[in-house]
Amino acid sequence: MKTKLDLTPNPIAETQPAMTDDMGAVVVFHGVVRGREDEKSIRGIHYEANTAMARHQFKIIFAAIEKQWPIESIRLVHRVGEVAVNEASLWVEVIAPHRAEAFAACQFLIDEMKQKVPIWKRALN
Amino acid sequence: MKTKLDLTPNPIAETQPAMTDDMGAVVVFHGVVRGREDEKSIRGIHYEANTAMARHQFKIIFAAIEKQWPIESIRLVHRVGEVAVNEASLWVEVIAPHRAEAFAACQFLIDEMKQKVPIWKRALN
Amino acid sequence: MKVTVKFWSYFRDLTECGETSLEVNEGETLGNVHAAVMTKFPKLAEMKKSTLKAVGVDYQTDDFILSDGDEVSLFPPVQGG
Amino acid sequence: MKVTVKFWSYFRDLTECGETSLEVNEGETLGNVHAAVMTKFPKLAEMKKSTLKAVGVDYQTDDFILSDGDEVSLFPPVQGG
Repeated sequence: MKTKLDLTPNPIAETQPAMTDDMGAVVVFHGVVRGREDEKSIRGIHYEANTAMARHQFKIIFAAIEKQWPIESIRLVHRVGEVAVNEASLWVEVIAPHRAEAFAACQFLIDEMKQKVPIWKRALN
Repeated sequence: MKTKLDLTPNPIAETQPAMTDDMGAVVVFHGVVRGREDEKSIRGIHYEANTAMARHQFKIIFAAIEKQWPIESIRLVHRVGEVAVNEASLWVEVIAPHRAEAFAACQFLIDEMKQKVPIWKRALN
Repeated sequence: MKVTVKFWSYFRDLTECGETSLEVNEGETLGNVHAAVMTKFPKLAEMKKSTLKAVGVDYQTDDFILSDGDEVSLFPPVQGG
Repeated sequence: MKVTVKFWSYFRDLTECGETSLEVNEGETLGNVHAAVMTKFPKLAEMKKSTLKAVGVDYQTDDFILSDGDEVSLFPPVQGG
């Protein structure tokens, strides 16, 4: 399974999936900063990451995915620093032979990330 | 709920999601033509649609989604005619406040489509 | 009354035509029209169990009562995606 | 032996510092070091139940035995995505 992981302060520049002959499904998820946090308007969110540990925890999650599903590749970008409302803080792409495993792996990845990857947010008012 | 539906002979030109302030999740699915069908190499797939009925059946599915989940918008493109291996025959984008409903609606849409929307394929050898 | 029956996907190969017209009794059901079509095109009878049936743009069951001018579609399981 | 303890997210606001060093006994556990840190920074004690603990880049439980030079991280529930 190919993986690519970026933790970056830059806006996410989406690129097209790199397909190979036996791959039939691509699931892409964009996590986008909403305009409200706890019912108050905000202008963005500041993300802080424990970068070395975050990379390591993502690798553990990727390994768990590889054990469970036949996934061809995962690319994940998570912003750090300030992200404005309506911009993506997270972008994930999962390529697999069929859609069932692509959806399952993508959701598992996000659920696990939200439990284990040391990234925190702070609303910007 | 906004919807946009294209049944087109042209390659799918993906565009960026149109976000509004309260939307936090975008799920995009690409269904891509694989290089094999029934274990034989193929060069593509020809899709035939009963266009009027397909549009109507998609509308019924969209209405069922709108009843079940708070979805902001769905855009769907399905190719008709010849689609080469490694090209997308289907592209779906679901925008919602949170990821759970975006994933659920996207999967429901594809599952229902595969049961009810009159589109058929023929392998091109 | 008259109904049109359209064939889709490989049903067209089996019937060797895109559509056919039938004169049927007033108030005839979709099921009976399907039966008449299978008599006319015996190869379709082999596909009876997996045949999907629509009138206009909606799926209908065998007890659906047809009207003059209705357009019936008969087709194999769909394969979009 | 000496261990470093790093604070992340709003734990830094509670401690008013990014990290601290502690002299502890050889073979001390992560749980005891956490307890010592809460004594030094009482505001962290209020967060005890929700505190996540790592040594280096791995999560560890309270019975984990620390080594000289280990870097401990204490932080609130994560919020990526």
